[in-house]
Amino acid sequence: MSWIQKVDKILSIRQILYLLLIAVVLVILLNPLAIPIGIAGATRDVYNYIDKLPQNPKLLIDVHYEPAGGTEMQPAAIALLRQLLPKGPKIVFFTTHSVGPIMFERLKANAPDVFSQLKYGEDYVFLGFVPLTEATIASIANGAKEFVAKDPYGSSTADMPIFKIADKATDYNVAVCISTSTDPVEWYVRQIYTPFKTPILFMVVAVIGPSVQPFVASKQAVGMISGQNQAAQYELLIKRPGSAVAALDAQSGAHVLIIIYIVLGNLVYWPMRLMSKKGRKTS
Amino acid sequence: MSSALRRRGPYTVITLLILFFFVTYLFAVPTPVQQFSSQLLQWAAVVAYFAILVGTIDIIRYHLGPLRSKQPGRWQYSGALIAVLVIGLILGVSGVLSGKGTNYEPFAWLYNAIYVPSNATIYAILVFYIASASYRAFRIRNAQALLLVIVGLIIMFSNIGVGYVIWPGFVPLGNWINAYPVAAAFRPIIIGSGLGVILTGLRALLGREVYGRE
Amino acid sequence: MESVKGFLAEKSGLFSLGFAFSTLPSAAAPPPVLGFINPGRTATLVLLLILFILGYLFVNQAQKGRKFPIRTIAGFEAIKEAIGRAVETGRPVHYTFAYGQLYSGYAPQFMAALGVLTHVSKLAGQYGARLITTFGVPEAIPMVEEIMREGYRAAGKPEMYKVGDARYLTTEQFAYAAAVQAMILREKVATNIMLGPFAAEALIFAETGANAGAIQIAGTARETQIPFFVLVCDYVLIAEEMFAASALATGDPTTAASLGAEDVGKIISIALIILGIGALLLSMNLGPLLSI
Amino acid sequence: MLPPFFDTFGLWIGAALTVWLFSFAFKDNALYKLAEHLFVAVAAAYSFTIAFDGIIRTGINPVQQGNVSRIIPLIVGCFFFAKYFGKYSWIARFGPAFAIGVGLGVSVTTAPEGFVLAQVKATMLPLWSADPITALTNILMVLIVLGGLTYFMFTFVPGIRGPAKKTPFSRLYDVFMKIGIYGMMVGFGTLFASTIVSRVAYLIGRLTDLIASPQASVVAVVLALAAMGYAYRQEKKTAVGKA
Repeated sequence: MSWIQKVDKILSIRQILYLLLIAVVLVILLNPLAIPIGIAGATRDVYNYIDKLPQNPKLLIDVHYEPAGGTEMQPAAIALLRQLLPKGPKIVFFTTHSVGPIMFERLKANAPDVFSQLKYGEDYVFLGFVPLTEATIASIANGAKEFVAKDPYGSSTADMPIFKIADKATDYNVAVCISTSTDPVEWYVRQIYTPFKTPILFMVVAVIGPSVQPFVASKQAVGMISGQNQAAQYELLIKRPGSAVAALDAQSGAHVLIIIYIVLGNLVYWPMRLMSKKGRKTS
Repeated sequence: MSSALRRRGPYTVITLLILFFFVTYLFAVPTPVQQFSSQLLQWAAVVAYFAILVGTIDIIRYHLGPLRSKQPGRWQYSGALIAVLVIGLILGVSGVLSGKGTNYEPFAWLYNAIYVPSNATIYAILVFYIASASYRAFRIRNAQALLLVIVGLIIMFSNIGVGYVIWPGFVPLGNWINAYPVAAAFRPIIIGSGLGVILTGLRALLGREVYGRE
Repeated sequence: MESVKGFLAEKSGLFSLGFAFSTLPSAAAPPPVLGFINPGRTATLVLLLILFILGYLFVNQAQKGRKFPIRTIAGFEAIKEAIGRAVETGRPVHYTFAYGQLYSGYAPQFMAALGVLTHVSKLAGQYGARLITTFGVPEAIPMVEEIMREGYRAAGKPEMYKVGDARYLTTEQFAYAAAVQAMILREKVATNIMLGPFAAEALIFAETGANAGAIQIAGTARETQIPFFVLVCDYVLIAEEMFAASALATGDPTTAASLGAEDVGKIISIALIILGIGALLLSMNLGPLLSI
Repeated sequence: MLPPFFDTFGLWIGAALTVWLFSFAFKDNALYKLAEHLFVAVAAAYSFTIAFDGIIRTGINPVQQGNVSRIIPLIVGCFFFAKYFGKYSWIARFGPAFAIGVGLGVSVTTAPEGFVLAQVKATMLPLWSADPITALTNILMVLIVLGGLTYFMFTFVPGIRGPAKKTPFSRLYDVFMKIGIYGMMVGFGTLFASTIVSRVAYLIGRLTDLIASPQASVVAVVLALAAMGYAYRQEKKTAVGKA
């Protein structure tokens, strides 16, 4: 076995890479580096769009993420709420994810500055979990109040003042889909934008960001915040750095490690490939 | 009668519903009909909740198997699962009936202690797989792979602070790649899936889709 | 630092997307088109009618014997060679098609996967390879058993089918993933074929299969998982190629016919794009025509 | 209220489950299996509860408030349970049939505009512009879209009925196929790179939580190492036994 194959063998031991990855992230989390962050045009577009909303904007927000995706999506959601707060927003929250109710309570607990200034039933309401189907999104779009008779806290939706002004898709200034999955994203396009032309905004995990791009490029959606990196940029734009900004140093560390492995992979691969070709020729 | 209902029933239901929505969406129909279509949507959403109940029952039934047969190496886990599931169900249902829903403290404790960290971790395991895949998979074997690797590296650098420090242009470049070539690359897939939905609808109407068959 | 940011903001403006801020619907609803079509939905109606009528005609013709040929699909062709290799090495072929409920939005993908399974089990029977199928779709259990049994029976080797080789696991994502992963390693599969609506487990399987040194053929219509298959597997069926492969596998003329109808939809799309660009040359904008 | 002891206990369980589930990446072991089964159990109990709650709020409460028609979906929903009663299991198919019919009804009608026409419209881009970057970008986009659409054509393509001579048209087809593949590679490269952000974010989230309860984490790591060691030894034993 040549030395290069030995190197390849060592680099291929997955457990070493795994431990390195944990070590890099752990060390950087304990010793932040404060690496500067560049702001992408796409993030700025979303910021500007929200900035231009009228006073008392009405929003529909689907909290479709689970604890795993929460690390990425919650900072973006909080940044959005903080940017909206001075405008006195009216927000109808719901969730198509069974874990959504947990995530909504966590969102509330982690943004006390926002929710302490909003009055339940008047400024915001939470409709709880509704099943993840296209018919559900269409039902919410056709009138949330009639569909969900009581909120998860037991109050009747019929008497809530917020539903007098924000009930049907056409009432909302913008519908926000915070999602870890492409399903609700596609259904927002089909059931909220297509029939009602209500502007929609995506906040999605980085995994699905690229595959949702066509809807942004075709202007079916007004914009998209994709992933922890854009959430961090959003936090910087509203001048309230939070958990996403804090995490981005560790992101850098992990990325650099992976990039090093990619480069090493190619440095090892090419000599081996050339050697095996030569070997075949001589034999 | 019952056999005809059995064979044609589900298919007929699907056909009628598709045709109904086809008409109400595209044509100017009287307001009561429009309202009825919105009613149907709400009904379907309510029905969908029941599928989740059935899913839970299926899990219990599935794990009763190893438990009953004392399958070595499995029955202990299945037993633990059923025990915890039943405790969870009792806490959850009593929470709902007491009007506190999922905020009922013992139930909230259960999901905050077990569900939240487990869910987050089980997805986090994937970071290891993607790291080791990067080492082997991102090898430049041919021209297609070369393009994939170059784009991948640019996007990686544009996503992190280090990239911005090395060259600030990574951020707008990454933004451009995402906004234009990537949007164009996924567009045919989206058009294809849209056409796929339409044809699935037609096949369901013709009774040639799986839901329509006996 | 600030100046760099300013420069970037300017620069990124160059690349940013221009948004239309006037997408709010106007208060007064426009009257129906021709008196009976909802405003803004005429183009939808036309497209739906074209595809429904053509699709119906194609399916009808297919039933009467018209052939709708399908172009070669590299990943599908490779199945033969991959099963051959499994026989040479004396190790099994593994086929898996994800987890979930059959009667859901993913039904077309599950059915396509079952279609390709008929082809795989036929070949396994012909070549005398051991085929193990794992899946997490409870409703598919009888279908999978029947397909596998039939594959061996048709080749005159019914004894090669073993009940335990059609393995229903569970509908729980990571329990399914862990079981499949363990199986790939334990049985040292030579050929790993994965078709279906895979989610996050796609990369786990592909990585494990690569570690086991298997030839891997994978396909999914979940676009977010395609990159992992493209990078790690030897052959990939990208998105709709999976449905085409299923039509090739089953030889079902009506499936091929509806693919033909989809092709017409794509030809219409291409024609509209070219027309639209051409019209722009004459400074006409055809775009609004698509939303009347 | 729960006694305060439960708070600490919850943190400990959380840390232990995190470490045990992570251990799967290194080696499958008994503690991983236990953690996974606990997870599935609570997840199932949770979704049952949340669905039960939903049925009350969207089904039973409206009926109580006078919206009597809401009783229909409640009955259709009960059809789902028929599958456990052998003789009547066929009734169970009406539940999904209703849901699928409505689902297909709303998706088939909105997909043409939402997924096809809007995307086609967005590709009608001017191929020339005073700004060379815009012009080149537009040309690139149009080529990639047309290439991708060509790639996904299966039946009506040149040379499908037997080996045909190369015509200019079939050459053009080949070129667009290639453009389609390369275009998709750009998309897939981006998707792969973006996925790293998400996965690392999950890891960061988990490690942040573990840092918050260090003692529990250390204990859990030790236990996990022991379990992995045990699994490794068992495997060796059986391997020796087989040989």
